[in-house]
Amino acid sequence: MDLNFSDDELAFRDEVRAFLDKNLPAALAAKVKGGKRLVKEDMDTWHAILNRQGWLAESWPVEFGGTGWNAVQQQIFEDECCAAGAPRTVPFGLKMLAPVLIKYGSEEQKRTYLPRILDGSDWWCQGYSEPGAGSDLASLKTKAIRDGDHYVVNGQKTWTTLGQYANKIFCLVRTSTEGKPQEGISFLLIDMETPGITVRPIILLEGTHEVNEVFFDDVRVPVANLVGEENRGWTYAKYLLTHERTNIANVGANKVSLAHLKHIGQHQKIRGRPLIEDPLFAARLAEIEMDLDAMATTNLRLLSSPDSAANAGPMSSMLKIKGTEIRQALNDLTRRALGPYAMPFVSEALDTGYNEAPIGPDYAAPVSQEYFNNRKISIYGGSNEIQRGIISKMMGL
Amino acid sequence: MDLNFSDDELAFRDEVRAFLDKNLPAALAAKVKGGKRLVKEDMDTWHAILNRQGWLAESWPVEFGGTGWNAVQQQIFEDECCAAGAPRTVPFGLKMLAPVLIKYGSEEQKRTYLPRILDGSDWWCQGYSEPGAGSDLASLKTKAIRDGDHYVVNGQKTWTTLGQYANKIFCLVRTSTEGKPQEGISFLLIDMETPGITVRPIILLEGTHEVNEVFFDDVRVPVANLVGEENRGWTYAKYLLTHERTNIANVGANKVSLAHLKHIGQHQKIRGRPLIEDPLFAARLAEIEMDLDAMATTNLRLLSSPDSAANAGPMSSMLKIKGTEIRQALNDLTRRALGPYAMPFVSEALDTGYNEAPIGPDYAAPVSQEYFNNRKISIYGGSNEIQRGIISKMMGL
Amino acid sequence: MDFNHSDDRTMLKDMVSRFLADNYPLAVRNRSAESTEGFSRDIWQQFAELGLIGALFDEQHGGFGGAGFDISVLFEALGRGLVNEPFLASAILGGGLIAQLGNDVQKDILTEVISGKTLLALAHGEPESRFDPAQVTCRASQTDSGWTIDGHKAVVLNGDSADILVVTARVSGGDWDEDGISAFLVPAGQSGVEIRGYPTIDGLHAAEIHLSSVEMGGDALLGPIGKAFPAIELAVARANIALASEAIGLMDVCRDMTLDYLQTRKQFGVPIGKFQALQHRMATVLMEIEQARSACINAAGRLDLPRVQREQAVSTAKALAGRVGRLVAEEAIQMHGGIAMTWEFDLGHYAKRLIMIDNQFGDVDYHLARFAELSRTAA
Amino acid sequence: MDFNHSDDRTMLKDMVSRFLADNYPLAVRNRSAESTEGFSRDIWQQFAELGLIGALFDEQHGGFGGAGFDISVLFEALGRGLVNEPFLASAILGGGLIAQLGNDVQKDILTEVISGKTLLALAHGEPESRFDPAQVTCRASQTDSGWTIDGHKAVVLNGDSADILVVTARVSGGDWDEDGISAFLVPAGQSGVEIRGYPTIDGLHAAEIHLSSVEMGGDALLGPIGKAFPAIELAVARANIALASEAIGLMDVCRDMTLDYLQTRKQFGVPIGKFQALQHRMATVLMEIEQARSACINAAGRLDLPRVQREQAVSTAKALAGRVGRLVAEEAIQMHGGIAMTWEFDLGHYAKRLIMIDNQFGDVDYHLARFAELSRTAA
Repeated sequence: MDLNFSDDELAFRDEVRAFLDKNLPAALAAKVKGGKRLVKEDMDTWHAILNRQGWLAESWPVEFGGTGWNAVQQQIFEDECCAAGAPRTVPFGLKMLAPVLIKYGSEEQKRTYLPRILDGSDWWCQGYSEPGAGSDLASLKTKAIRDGDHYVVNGQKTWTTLGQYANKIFCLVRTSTEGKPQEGISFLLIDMETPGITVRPIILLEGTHEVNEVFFDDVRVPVANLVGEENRGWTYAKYLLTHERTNIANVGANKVSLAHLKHIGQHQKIRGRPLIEDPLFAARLAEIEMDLDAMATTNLRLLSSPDSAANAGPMSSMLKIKGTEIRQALNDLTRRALGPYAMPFVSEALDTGYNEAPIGPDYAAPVSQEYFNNRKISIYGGSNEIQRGIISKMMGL
Repeated sequence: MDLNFSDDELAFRDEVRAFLDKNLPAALAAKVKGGKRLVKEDMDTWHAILNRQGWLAESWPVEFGGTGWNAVQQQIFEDECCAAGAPRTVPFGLKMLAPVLIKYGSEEQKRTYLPRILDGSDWWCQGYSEPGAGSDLASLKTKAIRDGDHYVVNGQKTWTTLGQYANKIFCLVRTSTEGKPQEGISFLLIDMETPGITVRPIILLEGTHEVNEVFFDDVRVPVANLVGEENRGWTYAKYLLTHERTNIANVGANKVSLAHLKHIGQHQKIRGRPLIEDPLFAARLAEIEMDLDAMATTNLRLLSSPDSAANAGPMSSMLKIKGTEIRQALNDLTRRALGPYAMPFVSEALDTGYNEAPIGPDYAAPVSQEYFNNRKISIYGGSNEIQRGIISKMMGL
Repeated sequence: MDFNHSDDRTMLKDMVSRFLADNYPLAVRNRSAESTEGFSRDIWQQFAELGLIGALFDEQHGGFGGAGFDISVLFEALGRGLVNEPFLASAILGGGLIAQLGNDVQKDILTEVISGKTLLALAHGEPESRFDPAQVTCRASQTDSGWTIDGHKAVVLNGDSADILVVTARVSGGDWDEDGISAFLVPAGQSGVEIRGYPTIDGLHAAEIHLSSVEMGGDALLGPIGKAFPAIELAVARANIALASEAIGLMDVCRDMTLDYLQTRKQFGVPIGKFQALQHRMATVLMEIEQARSACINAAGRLDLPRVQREQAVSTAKALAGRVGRLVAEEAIQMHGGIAMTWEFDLGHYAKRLIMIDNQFGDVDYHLARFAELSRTAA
Repeated sequence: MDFNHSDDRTMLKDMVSRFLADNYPLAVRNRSAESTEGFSRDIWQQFAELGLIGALFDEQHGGFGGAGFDISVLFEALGRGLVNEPFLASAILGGGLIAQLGNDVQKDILTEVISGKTLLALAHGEPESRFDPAQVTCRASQTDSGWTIDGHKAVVLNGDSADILVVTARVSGGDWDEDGISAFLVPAGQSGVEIRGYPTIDGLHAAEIHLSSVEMGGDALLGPIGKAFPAIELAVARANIALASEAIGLMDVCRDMTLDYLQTRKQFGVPIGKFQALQHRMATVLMEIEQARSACINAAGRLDLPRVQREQAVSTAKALAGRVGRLVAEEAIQMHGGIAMTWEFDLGHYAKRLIMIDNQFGDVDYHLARFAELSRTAA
């Protein structure tokens, strides 16, 4: 047992730091750290920088252009990126579709799509959820009916994050209604420019546009765009859900949030003394900090455990639940730290180019929005209730 | 809306206080307040005093020797008794069996048993739970088979509180195995001196003897001891569970516990200053005190609500859950208040006649035992899980 | 003891509920929240005509209510309707201070307030005062002709719509002294008053107000010099009863919407309300709301008791509103899932207001600490 | 980074587990808990022969371990076995102080400690010191021939079995000063030492110790005069790692027993583990135990880091042990229902020990406040 980074790991960390220091644009880091809204260009910029370095596809095998890093290295990279204020890479192509293609895609699909993910030619989004199929994904209704060399797709997807920027969508569609609901699902790759696709924005409760509805009306998709076998899409989707564990706990981002909250606690005052010295606030903060410190170890412990592959499902579930709980606790305590200044909400203040003085302290503007926006993290990607169900199955209940 | 006691209610309270002042033996009150173990004689003494005054059967109608008090009066009486350090009356005859007899018993049963409850001739205990029938009471297996003028009872009851003192037991027994499990249950009154009954003590985790197992081996019970109709016992048992709401929240006792905890908080020290001034302890205490203050009003509000009869089930459930949560929170914070002195446990120190100096502060001896003992209150009388189920049914879920 | 509302209050409640059901759909409310002032002047006038502003003042001041239970009954109904008109700013806070401290001439303003013609706001909080009602660094200095006021007032509720600001300022003492605080009537258009209004995340409006050498006559002062603190504390107490009651209304709506959703939304072939884990959590939600409601009743009923008892009850009501409000808002969103995250679905708007109530006039931790301090005072 | 234990520690763990499985049934443990000393001398001797006491000391002091992970591996296994022999009192606390402060002659005692022949106890806590390691009011005054010690030591773990007491006393400074505390070796039979032993609710033994003009020679002093505090703090840190690790072992047992019960106990015709409300709560139990385990690993691994990092990790481990321990104990009892409330059923004995760990060397709130204070020191 050794909690210290090895010399190799330390060297790797220094290399990452040096890279970030040199290549992460200061203006972009400032935006991220200031809680400003990122636009597509911001995300594209960082994507290209990482790609140039060969560090874009952390978790892919080297043969496909990935880094070949192990779990600890990936975690170091994510932590350092977060600490430096790098934007998170958009995961749909890199972390969600790619592992599925690498394991189940045809040679042709790998050759076609993986390079286009890396060079930014394709922006993928995810077509899983439907209005009637949220936690119960297997009940999805979007249909794909074979017609010669094409599938004809009809139906509706929802909660499609950043779909407004995407030119491609990977979808779970129903190709059969026989057997268990899981058994008739297929995994299709669809070009968003195909006629019959409509994207409609969904505005979130705090006013942001992150997610969309995607409507399919007689959309013709070449059969060559089927991943793996027909009616086996559920297997691929499940692989994807359990495969992606690195960073599911968001340790790096949570550490940054904690540091930011401490900064706020030092600047907010109670009777002239820093809020962080208030015993109740200090205890709430300590509680979260302790939990996060333990979480960082839980995360690495589970990721590097020899039986991690076997227990991938429940492990992801634990990391996801605890990671979201910590993040939401941080968001809540940050909201409380602001006192009355949590209320003002000038949406434009979160856009680049807003030049007026901030209302209240400069860190106040994004706080409440983030609190409300992050209620989503315990809902999406399999709600925390679904995750608890997975854990309890693993326990034999 | 008026939160103040009316003049009549104030006069009643004063009358209760005067009575307690004059009639509650000081030594007995000291025992109760000091957390000492009560023996049968203590309980008998107080029972007799209340009976002399005509205040023993708070919730019975006047015609049977009850007080005829309304809900607010009963609550005032309970609160004052708690505050004065009176022992709680043993509920099995007074509050559990009696309402069932009054509603469903034969004239003969009422005439025979109610006076004997009042004058202390009978000490009743309850024969509901069985080793295989806890939360799922309807699955009970103790059988009563008709044989002429008798039922022949075979089986086992458990968790029989204070059964070691009882000369009578009221039991739910299975008289039929047809239909739903609830449908074949009957309500029987059994003399503990009947041949074939064995009482075996169950020692609780902290070493006390409160509960017992009761074994029935070909016990012959006269058919006249059947309450109501054969196979309708489930109805009577449910009536009993939902009927008794006064004091289910234990507001009076919780107030006394809170006051005692404050007393401890004033005497325990952190760096020479009273623990009660420690901001974290003070906040935990405030949280409980606030909840209890709200609870006192929730209790009276629900008890005196005009639609209380209709909602008796879910209301009892709410009062029971919240009352036990508050009590357990008090027990836990009291345990924590003691610091290392929560550990010493000299069981004899809780008995009258123990003459050695206390270990640590004089209030320390019963604290941990009470914490552990009171884990039972969220389990018995329908676990808090069962109560949440009742509430969710009421909400239409 | 009697836990039924008087007939008058029951009528008031029913009237408001009916009016809101007929005239105040959420879409209209959300549109008015996005307007320049963040509420509807037209609706405000109708509220005034219905007597709702008058219900918050006693007869002596031209109203027909003003007691704790008047506040709680009205604000619970306003909460159910997610009303964003300036009852709190104009009637409870601004009006409350004038009613307590004003002389006869000053009190004449209240008639206009009750009729809805004049709007008030209380410019009391400051950038660093957080929830402390005694922290006033804004300064008022006596001049030959009256007063000069300087300072920065923060997050002044409806400060951008008020005709008259009730501004608190320190005339003596240190930054956190209760003694030495005065309140002044300052017309919003007075020279030296700079008002920057903005929307809040929960659909209200507030303002940062800078006062630079604002010259006021002697008649601007409310009450005896430097002695405004007790009146401020009482106005804040009434505001907290209003907010806690509003929270109850919001919680009831969130609970009902969630129960409805649990009964109709199906996943895995059954209504999600059949899942025991959700059932048990909803039982907790139900119970805790009843606890918060009881705390509100206690605070409203103890408003006229001696200070420590009053303030402990107020802190209890507000702390429970904060704790239970967060539980209810978060559980309601979580149990709804994605749909609750959208602007188009009503729940989120209720949830936002419910959470933000905790950031007004003291959050859970503030009131826990304050309650404990008051306990020690009492002991 | 490497999260696997070394082969030596894995062997140690397996050996202890096997020994306990074969020789330490709960019924035997409970009987020894009721004996005069509250543990078995015979078993203690066997533990010594297995090298378990030596595992808590480094080679320099005649052991073959003593690192953070040695403590955590051993105490986790002892927790699983609900062992009540005096590892903490004699090896970690008493032995730990001698190893840190003792001169060569004094350190000779450790050989006897490791062989199980001599028992130590740390007489440090006092009736009003609660969890504060610097609060020492017991006095030691220098005399011609050595020292005179007076005072009352409270809840001294295994103080009634020790051959030698390590007594802390103040030689200078105020009641809460870190400076001015010394530790002394006092034979239990020394004149003026009055020991009142008693059982604890969780099956251990402790003692109140009164020292009245206890005369000791100069060779009783451990280390430089008045400078014992850093050693005491480190001994307490090691004790807290031991306790937190013991708690992990206890939690694992409680969880496994509960899972087993949920799978076998039927109510309403199905195993109660099929009820979703219980499933979700068990998922929380499982997760939180993993968090507590991580905190223990962190504390064990950071034992040799600079003070603030070390102590923050220790406070984290102990706070999580306290918080999660309570969750696990209470949920395990609740999910078992009545059966868990009985003496005859094993669970309650584990639960009692698990809860009481929170009352030793700092409860959750103590460690939260301390962690926060250390954070400020570090900033």
